[in-house]
Amino acid sequence: MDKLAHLTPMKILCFGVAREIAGGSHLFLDDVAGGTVASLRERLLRDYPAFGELVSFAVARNEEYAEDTDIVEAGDEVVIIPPVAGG
Amino acid sequence: MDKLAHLTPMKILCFGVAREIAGGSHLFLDDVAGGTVASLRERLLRDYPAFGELVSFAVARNEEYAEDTDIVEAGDEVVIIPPVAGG
Amino acid sequence: MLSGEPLSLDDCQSFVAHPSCGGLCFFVGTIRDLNLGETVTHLEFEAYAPMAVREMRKIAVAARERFGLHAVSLHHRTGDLAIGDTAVIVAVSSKHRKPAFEGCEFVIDELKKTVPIWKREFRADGTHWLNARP
Amino acid sequence: MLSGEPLSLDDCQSFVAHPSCGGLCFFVGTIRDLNLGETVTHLEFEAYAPMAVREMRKIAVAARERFGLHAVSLHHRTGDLAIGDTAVIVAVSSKHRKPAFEGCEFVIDELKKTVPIWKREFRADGTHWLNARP
Repeated sequence: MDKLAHLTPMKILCFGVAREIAGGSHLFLDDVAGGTVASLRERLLRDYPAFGELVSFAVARNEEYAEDTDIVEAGDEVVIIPPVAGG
Repeated sequence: MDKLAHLTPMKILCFGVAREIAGGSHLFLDDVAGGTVASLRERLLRDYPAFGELVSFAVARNEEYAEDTDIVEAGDEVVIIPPVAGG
Repeated sequence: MLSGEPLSLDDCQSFVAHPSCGGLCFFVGTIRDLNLGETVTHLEFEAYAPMAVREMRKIAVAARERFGLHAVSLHHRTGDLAIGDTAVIVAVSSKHRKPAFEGCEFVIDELKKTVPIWKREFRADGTHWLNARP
Repeated sequence: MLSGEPLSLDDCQSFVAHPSCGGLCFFVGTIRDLNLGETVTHLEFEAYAPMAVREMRKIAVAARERFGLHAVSLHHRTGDLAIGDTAVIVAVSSKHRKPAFEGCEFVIDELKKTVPIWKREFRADGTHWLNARP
């Protein structure tokens, strides 16, 4: 685990209602790399309580749905996936 | 019941394999008007035994499927309906 | 509808589409190159036209009522068809998708049971009226 | 496939049709004028494009394997859509009709569960991201 990556804020992409909550197409969270997806979700809910008002949201890591136990690595593409509504 | 109609041979339309069995687009059966569809079926099997080799066949009377107990009237449009195969 | 001319999926879509409908389901039945392991060269559809149209209309009405559909379109070809040609198009529209699927499947299932249309297959070993003999 | 341009049913048919297939099933999802009793003026679809395409491909592969389909085509619009516009087209082809219906319904059901596409409804009372809030 790279100490510097750990400290660098991580860019998290936001779509749909997440973009509205974040106030733009992405947000930054620090202290995220090296931790679990579950802890990222907690950080997000603490810094942006409006995410708690959604029905649910998932997290994608490198274009795949992530499990809560997955580790977020520096350099990952991390995306907040609010409830989908295609079709 | 019109005695004359009873004696006039009835024209019965034939489609698909029935046309092949009849050797044309129709056949004539006499002594049919005034009787039931069941008796028409019996007559048909007696005069054209090849109909007995089919999986089944229905009879239509005036563009509707007929029941065995229906009475065939003179002037009805009667059609032999071999197993259908649309689609 | 029975038609001696090629069937158009776009025409069927235009007929059933409506602003209140969110789901359209289509079934397209085409001529396969193989049936029961035998190579088919082409097919001929024969219909008892007036009764076929009546039976098709009955099925469309029954499907609309049973599944609460907005519209149903049912087009069947007659005459000579080649491999890959479209024999039948069913199109249905509905507010939601579940009844659209169910209604569309109901229509094609019923058509194959009751509509007086017959299919003659031309193969290397001769011609056969489908479903006729055991 | 994701597209900012209108979707074509004919293109989808051409893609899935094959001489060995007797049954093609299509689902077309269109924009309804009413949702939950509210009048909708238009909609906007936003997608996380690279992941949406991956998820769509996964669904198509899963449907082919699970239902023994010949081919699956899955096209979804992005951008602004008006009432009546086509949002999604699913097309599948199969030897027989039953798996075609089942496979087509499976694809649209799965799309609505997993593909990262979001729908924003514009109504008289403002805009709403669908499914987002209780």
